[in-house]
Amino acid sequence: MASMTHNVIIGNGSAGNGAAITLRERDPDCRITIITMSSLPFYNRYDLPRIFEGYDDWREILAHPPSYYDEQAITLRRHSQVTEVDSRTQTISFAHNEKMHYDRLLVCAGGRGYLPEQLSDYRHLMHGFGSYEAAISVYKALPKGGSAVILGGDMIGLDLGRTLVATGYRVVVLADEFTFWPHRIASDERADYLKALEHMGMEVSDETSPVSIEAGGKKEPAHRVVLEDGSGVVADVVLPFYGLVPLVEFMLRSGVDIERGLLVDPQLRTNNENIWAAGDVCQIWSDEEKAYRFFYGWSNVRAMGEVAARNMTGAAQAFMDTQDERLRIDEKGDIRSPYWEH
Amino acid sequence: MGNNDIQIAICGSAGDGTIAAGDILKRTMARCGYKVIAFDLYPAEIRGFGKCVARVRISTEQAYSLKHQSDVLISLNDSDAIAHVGEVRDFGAVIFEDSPVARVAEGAHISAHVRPAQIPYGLSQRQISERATGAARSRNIVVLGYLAGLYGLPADPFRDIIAAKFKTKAAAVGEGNLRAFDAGLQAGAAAFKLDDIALDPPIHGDKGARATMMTGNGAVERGCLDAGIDTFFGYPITPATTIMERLAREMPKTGGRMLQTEDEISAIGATLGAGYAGARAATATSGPGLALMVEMIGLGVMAEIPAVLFVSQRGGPSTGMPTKTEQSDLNLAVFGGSGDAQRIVLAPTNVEGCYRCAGKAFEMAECYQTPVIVLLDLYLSNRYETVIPPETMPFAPKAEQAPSAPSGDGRYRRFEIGENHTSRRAVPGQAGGMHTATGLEHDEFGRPSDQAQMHMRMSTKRHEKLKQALSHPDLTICKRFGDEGPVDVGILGWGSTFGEILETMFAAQAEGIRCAAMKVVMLSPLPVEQIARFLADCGEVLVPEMNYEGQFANLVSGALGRPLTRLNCLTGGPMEIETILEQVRALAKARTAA
Amino acid sequence: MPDRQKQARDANPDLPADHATQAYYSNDARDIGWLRENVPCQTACPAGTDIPAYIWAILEEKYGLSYEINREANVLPGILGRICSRPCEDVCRHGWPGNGEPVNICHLKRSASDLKHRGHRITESLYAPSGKRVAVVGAGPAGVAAAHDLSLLGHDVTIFEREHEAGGMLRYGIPEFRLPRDVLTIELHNALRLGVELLTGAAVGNGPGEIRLTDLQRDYDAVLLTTGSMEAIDLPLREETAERPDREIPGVEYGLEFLMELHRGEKKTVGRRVAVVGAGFTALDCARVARRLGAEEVTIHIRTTEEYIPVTKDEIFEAKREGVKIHGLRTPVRLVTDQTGGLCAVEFVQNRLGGWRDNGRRQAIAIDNSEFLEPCDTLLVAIGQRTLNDYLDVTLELDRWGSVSVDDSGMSSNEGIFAAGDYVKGPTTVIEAVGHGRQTALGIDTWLMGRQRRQQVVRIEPVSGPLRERSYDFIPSQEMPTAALRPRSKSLQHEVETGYDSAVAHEEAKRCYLCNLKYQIDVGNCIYCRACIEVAPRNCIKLIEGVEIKKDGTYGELIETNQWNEVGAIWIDNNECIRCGACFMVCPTKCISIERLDFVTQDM
Amino acid sequence: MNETPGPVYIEDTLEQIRGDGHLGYRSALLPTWCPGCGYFSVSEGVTKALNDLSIPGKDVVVVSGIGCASRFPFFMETYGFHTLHGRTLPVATGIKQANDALTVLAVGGDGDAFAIGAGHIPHAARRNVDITYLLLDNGIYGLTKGQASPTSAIGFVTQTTPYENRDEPLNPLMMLLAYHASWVGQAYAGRPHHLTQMIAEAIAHRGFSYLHVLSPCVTFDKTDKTYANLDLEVRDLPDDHDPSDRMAAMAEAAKADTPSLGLFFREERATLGDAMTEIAERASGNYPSS
Repeated sequence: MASMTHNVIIGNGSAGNGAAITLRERDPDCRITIITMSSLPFYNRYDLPRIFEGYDDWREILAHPPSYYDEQAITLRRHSQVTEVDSRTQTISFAHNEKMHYDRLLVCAGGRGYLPEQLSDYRHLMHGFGSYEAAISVYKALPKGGSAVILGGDMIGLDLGRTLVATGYRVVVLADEFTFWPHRIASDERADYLKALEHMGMEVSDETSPVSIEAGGKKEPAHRVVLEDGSGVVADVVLPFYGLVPLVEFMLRSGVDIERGLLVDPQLRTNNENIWAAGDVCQIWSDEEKAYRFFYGWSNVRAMGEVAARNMTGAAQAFMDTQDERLRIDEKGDIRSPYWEH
Repeated sequence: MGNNDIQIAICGSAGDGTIAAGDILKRTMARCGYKVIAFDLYPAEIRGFGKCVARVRISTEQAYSLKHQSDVLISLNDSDAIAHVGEVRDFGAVIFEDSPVARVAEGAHISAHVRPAQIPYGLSQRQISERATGAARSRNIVVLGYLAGLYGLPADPFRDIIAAKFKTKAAAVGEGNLRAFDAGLQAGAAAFKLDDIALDPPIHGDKGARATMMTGNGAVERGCLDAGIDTFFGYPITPATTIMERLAREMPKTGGRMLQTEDEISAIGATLGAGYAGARAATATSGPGLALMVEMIGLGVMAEIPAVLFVSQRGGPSTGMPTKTEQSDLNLAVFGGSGDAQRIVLAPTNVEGCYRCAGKAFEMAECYQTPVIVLLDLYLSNRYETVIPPETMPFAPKAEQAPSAPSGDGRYRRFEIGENHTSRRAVPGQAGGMHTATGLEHDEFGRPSDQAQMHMRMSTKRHEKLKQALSHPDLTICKRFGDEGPVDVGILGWGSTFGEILETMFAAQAEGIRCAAMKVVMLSPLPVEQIARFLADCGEVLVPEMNYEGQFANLVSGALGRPLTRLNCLTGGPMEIETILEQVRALAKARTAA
Repeated sequence: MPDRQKQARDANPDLPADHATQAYYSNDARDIGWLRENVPCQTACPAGTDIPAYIWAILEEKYGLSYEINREANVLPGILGRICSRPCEDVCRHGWPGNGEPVNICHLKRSASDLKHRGHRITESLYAPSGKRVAVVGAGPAGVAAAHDLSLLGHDVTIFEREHEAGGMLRYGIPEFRLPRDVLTIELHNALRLGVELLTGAAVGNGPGEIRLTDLQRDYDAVLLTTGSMEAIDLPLREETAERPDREIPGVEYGLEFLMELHRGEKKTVGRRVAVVGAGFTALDCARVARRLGAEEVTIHIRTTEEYIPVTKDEIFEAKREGVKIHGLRTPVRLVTDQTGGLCAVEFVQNRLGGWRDNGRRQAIAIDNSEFLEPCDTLLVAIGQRTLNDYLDVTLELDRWGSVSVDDSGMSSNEGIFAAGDYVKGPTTVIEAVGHGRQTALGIDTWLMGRQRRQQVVRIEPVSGPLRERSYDFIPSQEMPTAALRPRSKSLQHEVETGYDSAVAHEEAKRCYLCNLKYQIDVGNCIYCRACIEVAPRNCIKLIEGVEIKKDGTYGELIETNQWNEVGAIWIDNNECIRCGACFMVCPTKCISIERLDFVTQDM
Repeated sequence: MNETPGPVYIEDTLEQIRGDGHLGYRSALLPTWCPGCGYFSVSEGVTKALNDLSIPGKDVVVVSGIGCASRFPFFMETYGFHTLHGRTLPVATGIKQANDALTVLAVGGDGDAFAIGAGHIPHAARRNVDITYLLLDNGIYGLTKGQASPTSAIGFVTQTTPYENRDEPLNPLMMLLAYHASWVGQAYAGRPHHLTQMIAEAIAHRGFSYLHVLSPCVTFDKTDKTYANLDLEVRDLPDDHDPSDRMAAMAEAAKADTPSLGLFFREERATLGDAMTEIAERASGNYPSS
C-alpha cells in the first residue's frame, strides 16, 4: 500500500526504530518521522554500562550511522518534546510551540525510572541512568575504585552493578521488592538470588529500606543513605533503580485510555483508531491473564515496535511474548537474566 | 577533526543583534591571541525582516579566507537560519531557541532541519535574557555566554569586551548584558556537550595583547592616521561610511579635522581644496559616490592636486545591492572621467594590505601630485582579520613642499617639465609660490593654453610621471605565490578575492597540481612586465573576480593580449573556494590531457 | 472616560456611576462575557470568588481585605483554603501550555486567612430586619452559608442540627490533619454570630422526639433543607457471591461512617492490611487515617484510573508519600471470610475503561473471568453517598436520581420549602455546597420579599498603569510546605500542610496575571506602528481584520491577517495576554488603556 | 495621557474602518520601518487624507528619494517613483509638468531634503509647482545607521559627531517661508488625528505645499527628538495666528524649541502649471493684449 501517509513515531528507542524500518519496508513512499527528546540518534540503553569499559564516545554505541536516517528517508526530530496530542484533529504539539499533523501515530516513549514518593525530597542527591548523558555523569561522579549504592535494584541496575564490580568499583545493593524487577520470583527463591548477587561481588543488605539521604561535606563528595534503623551506608553515587513507570504525561489529554501505561489491545492499538503504542509505555491486554500487563526486555520491545508497524500498515497481527522471563543461577553461581542477553 | 581551526556562524534577522554578537566574539578571540577572520552579511533595512549572518573563523595559524563549512551555527531567528543548517559540518553544533513566543508552522522550527549527524542544542534564549535583563533584547549576548560555557572559552575576555562594547550606553545596559552573558554561560556549562568541537590554546597567546581585530575599513583608518592625515571630507554611503565614522572619532585627537559634507560632490571638492592648500586630505565613498566624483577627479588630474579617495565597491549598477559585495567598479576607478584622466589605483587584497595602501596612498598622491584611488570592496571593508601593528612607522611623513627657485624669467613654473616629469609644488602661504590651479589645459606656469604641442607635452607629463609609481619604495605592487618555475595552472587575482585564491592554490597543491598564484595590487598604472613574466610560466591562467565580464581580465589581456580563462561570480557574497578549485582541477586536467 | 460612562448609562439609566474612581457599571453581554472568559478561575468557582481581587489585596499586603473579599463569596475562607477541590486552579491561565504552573490560588486563600491581622474585624453590611423567619435544617457548609446570607438580608434564621456540633461533613467527614478544628470552629462561629440561632442535637424527621417538618412550615415563613447526602451507598456485590450482608462481616466498614464515628470520639482500629474501595476524598482520607491507626499495607482500589478520580494531585501525592498504594481498573465482587467468619480477602474483577459519563468521569467495564483475590484484614468502603428523603413527613417531588427537585430559586415542589447543597446535588464538593447555599439564600429572599433585591453587574474601573512586571512571570510555583513524615505519620491531629509565610505568599501572589485587567487599544489613535507587538512576550497582540461574535453575544476568535490593506486594527488578544504591561509602556501615541473589571452585586 | 479611549467594542470599530475605505490606499506590504517609527503615523495619515478628499489612487503619484522615509511609496496603493538620493523634487516637477491632473506627493527625510537635496527645494518652491512635499524630520540618517543630519540639534551625539554635533540645525520652516513656499505647515507623528487633517489640507492646497512632520527615529535617537520629549515640547499655533502674515509665520517658526503645530502660512498664487498654461496661451496668441 504505497502512500504519502504521515507515520509519526514518538520515541527513538528499540520499539521506535524497529517500527520505523518495518514501516519503510512495507510502505516505501510514506513519510516517517521519529520524535525524541534526546539530542542523539538511536543507541541501545542496555549498552550504557559499556561506558565503564571505556566506550565513552556516544558514536561508539550508536545503533546505526547517522547516514542511516537519510538512506531510509526517516525524518529524525531530536531535542523535541511533545507536550500534547490531540487525537480529534490528529495534531501533535511540541514544547517549542510547533504543531505537527499525523495520519497514524505510534507512541513508544518508553519509561522513566520510578522513584518512590517518600524519596522524592532527595532526588537531587541521586543519579539517574536512563540516558547516555546520565550514564556519563555517573561515570564522571565515580572516582576510580569508588563506591556506588544501588537502591532497590531491578535488572537494569544489577546489570550496571555487575559491570561496576567487573571494572573495579564497590557496589552495595539495598534490596527490596524491586530488586529483581521485572522478574516475578517466588518468595522462597529470593534468598538464593540475593546470595548469587553477593557471589557476583556486590554487597547486599536486605529487609531495611532507606528513609533519607544526606549530602557529604566539602571534603568527601560521598553521600550517606540513612536506613530505618538509623544506620547508614556511604557511597560516591546513589542510584535508585525501582523499575520503570511509563512516560504518558503528554498523552493525558489525548483521549487515549491510560491506567499506568497506555492501554492497548493485543494488536497494540489504543482506543483511538489512529494511535498505536509499543514498548515500555504500553499495557497490553492479555487474554489468558484477563488483565492489562507490561512486557519488558529489548527483544519484546523491538518485537512490539515491528508488530505495531505491521498493523499500522494494514496487518492484524497480535503481539506474542517472545522473551524468556525466567531468572536463573548458572553453574558458576552467577545470576543469569534473559534481560541481560543482547 | 582538528582543534586549531573552528568557524562559528551566527544567523538572525536584522535587529536580533546578530552582527553585534559576532563582533564581540571575534574581538574576544583576537584578545585571546587567536587568528580570526570574520565577515558579516546584513540587509539594507535597519530593522524589519532582512537576514544577517556573522561568520567568525578562529584559528591558531594564519588563515586567508572563511571556510565554506562552519562548525557551529547559532540561530537567533529560525526562518533565516534554517537555510544555513547545511553549512554546518558533521558532528558540528546547531544552537537555537527552544521556546519561541509565536506559534511555529509545521517544519518551521530549526530542530526539524538539523541533520542526524549534527548536534542540536536548544535553549530558551528569550526567557534567559528576559530573566537576566527584563527584556528579550540580550538574546544575542545570552547565546555568546552559552557558547563560552559549552566550549569552555575564557569568560573574562568576553566580559571585558562586552563591557567595553556597551560603555557608551546607559550603565544599566552594560550590567544587564553582563548578567545575560553569565546566565548564558551557566546554561552552556550545564548543557551536555555531545559534539567534537574543541579549540587548542592560541599559539600567539603572547602577542594576543598587541594583536587587534581590524576590518579593511578599520585598517584604512589606521593607515590614514599613521600617515598623518590632516583633513577628511565624506558623505555617508554603505560600505564606506565606517571609515568616516572612525576618523570622526580619531582624527581630532591629533588635531585633524573631519567634516561630513552635504554630498559626494562637495566632499571631493573640499578634499581637492585642502590638498591644494597642502594638507594630507582624503575622502571615502562607494561606486555611486565615485560616479558623482569623477568630474572632480578629472580636475585633480588636470590641476595636479594630491587627493586620496577610498572607494569600497558594492553590488551595482546604480543603487544596486548596497550591502552586498562586488568587484565591478574597476573600470570606473581606472578610467572614469572625461578625457585622458590617468590616475593611480591601488587594490589591497587583505586587511594588512589596506593599512599599507592607505598610508602609501598619501605618500604617492603627494609625490606624484595626483588623485590616488584605493579600491576596496564591501567584503574587504567589512571583513575582520587579526593584525599585529608594525612597531616602527612604515610611512614617509608629509614632504615639505617648497617652490622651485625662480627660473631665468624670474617666475615660478608650477608645472615645469623636469627630467622625471614631476614639478616642485608650492602651497598657499609660501613665498614665491603663487600660481593658479585650473581645470583648463595650461602651460608650465599654469596659464590657460590650448596650443597643440602644449597639450601634447602636458599630457605626456601627466602620464609619464605616474610610471615611477611602479617602483615606489616598500610597496608591493604585485606578488607571486606557490610553486616556482613553470606550472600547470596560474591564478591571477586582485582585491578581496585573493584570500580565496590563495586557499584554493594551497588546496590544489595538496591535490598534486603544480600551481602558482599572483596578486596584482597596482591596477593603474599596471605592472605589465611582472605580470607578463608570471604568465610566461603558466600553462593555463585563471582569473577569478566578482564581476560579470572580467574587468581585470580585460585590463590584463588588453595590455598583454594573452588568452585567459575567466571565472566570474555575481552572488553578492565572497567566491567559494570550491568553485575556484573546480576550475583549477578542470584546467589542470585539460593541461595534462594535452 | 466621561463619554464612556455616559454611553454606559444611556444603555442602563438605572446603573449608577462612581465618580470618585471614574468607575462605571455595565450589564452588556460583551462585558459580562469578557469577564467570564478572561477570568477562568472566578468562572470556575462555584461560589464565584473574585480571585484576582483577593490576590491583588495580598500583593498589597492587605490580608484582611483579601480575607473579606473571599468571605463575600464564601463565608469559610480559612476552611476552603485548606480542603477545597480547587476547580479554579485547573483552569488558571498561568497553567496554560507554555505559561508554566497554575497559581496556587487555594494556598493563597489560606494565606489571606492565616496572615490577616490577629485583631482583624469582619465587616458586613446588614439589611433592615424583614420580620421574616427562616428555618435551616442541617449545619453543613450549604446550611451555614445560606443562614449567614439570609441573616445579612435581615431575616431571623434558626438552624436545626442533628449532631452535637455544627459543621456537617466539615467536622465529621474530614480528618483533623487536613482541617484543624480551631479554624473550623472560629469560622463557623463568625458565620453564624449575626443572630442566627443554632439548635444542635435537634434532629428533624419522623422518629421519636424528632421535630416534624410540618411544624417548621407552620412556625417559619420558609424552610431550607440542607441535610446533605450522608447515606452510604451499599457495596454492590454479586448476588450469588453474597453469603450475608457485608455490614455484618467483621472487618468491613463504611468509610464515611468510619470517619464520623472517629470524629464523634469513638475508638477505631484497623487490621494490618487495609483495602479501601472508592475514589473520592473520603476514600483517600480513610486510607490516610488507616495508616495513622497503624495499618502496614493500605491500598486504594479504584474502578477506573488515577487520572480520572476527582481529587487533587497533591492529596494523592501526600497519601502515597505516607505509604498508601493505589491500584486502578478493579471492582470488588465478593468478600472472602476465614473460618472465624472474619474478612480475609476481597475478590476483584479486572476492568477496562469504557466511554465517558456525563459528569466527565470514565466508565469502567468489567472483563469476564478476570477475577482475582486480594488478601486483606480490613475493608473500608467509600464508593459514595446518597440522599435520604423518607425521613420527612412531607412528600417532596424527586428527580430521577432520587434527589429533591428544585426550581432555579431552590424551591421544592412544596411552596415555602427550599433545598440546597448535597441534599439536592448529591455528594459534591464543599465549595459547590457553599455556592449553592448562597444562591438559594437569594432565591429565598426574593420569594420572601416578593421581588429580586440584588443583581450582579460588571464594575469597570480605569487603571492608571500596569500592576505587574514581566519578571513576575518567572517566579516558580511556591510549594506548600508540609510537616515531616515522622511526626505526622502517627498523629491524627498533626496538620500536614503548614501554610505559606508572608514572604512566600507575596511571591506566589506576584505570579497571578490579574486576568481581570483588560488591555485594549484605541484604534482611532493607533498608528499601526507595531511597537507593542515588538515587545510582546507572547503571541498576544495581533493584526486583525475581524473578530468572531458568538451566538450569546460574546466574543470569539480574532481573525488575523498579514495583508497591510486588510489590517483593520492592531488588537490585544486578552486570552493570550498575560498582563505584563510591556505594550502599555512602549506605545508612542499612548492609545493603550487598562481597565479592571469585577462582578459586583447591587441593590435593585 | 492624551485623549482617553472612547467606548471600544471592537467589532463596531472594525466595521466603521472597513466602511470608510482608507485601507484601500494601503498596499499589501507590511511596512518595514522599525516598530514605533513615526513614519507609520504619516503613511496612516496619507491614506486617510486621500480617502477624505476621495482622490482615486490611480491619480496619485508618490515620489521619494533615498532614506528610510523614501520607502514610503512601497506601502501605498498609488503610483510611486523611488528615485535617487536628494533628487526627489526634480522628478516630481517633471511628472507634474507632464500631467497637471495628477496629485503628486513628494516624500523625503531631513537628510535627503536639506543635505544632498537642499539645492532643489528653493526652486520647486518659488516656481510654486503644484505638489505636496511631506518632509519627515527625524533629525538623523537612519538608513546609513545613525549619522548627524542637517536638522540634528547642537550637542547631538551620533556616529559622525562623537564629540557632539556643533553645526547649527537648519530651520526648515523659516527656509521654506523664505523660499516663498505657498503653503507651510507643521504636524507631529505623535498626534495622528491632527497630522491627518494637515496632510489633507496640504494636498488640497493649490500650489507648492510643504508639511513638516516631526517624526521620531526610535532606533537611532534615544535622547533628542523622542516621543517623550516632543510630547512635552509641541504647542498649537496661537488661535489668533494669521496664516496670511508671512512675518508672523516667520516669528512662530523661529520658536524651534517649542515647535508649533498647525498652518503657518498660506497664499494663493499662480502655479507653475498656471504659468505654463499662460505662456502657452500667449504663444498661441490667445492672450488678451492689454
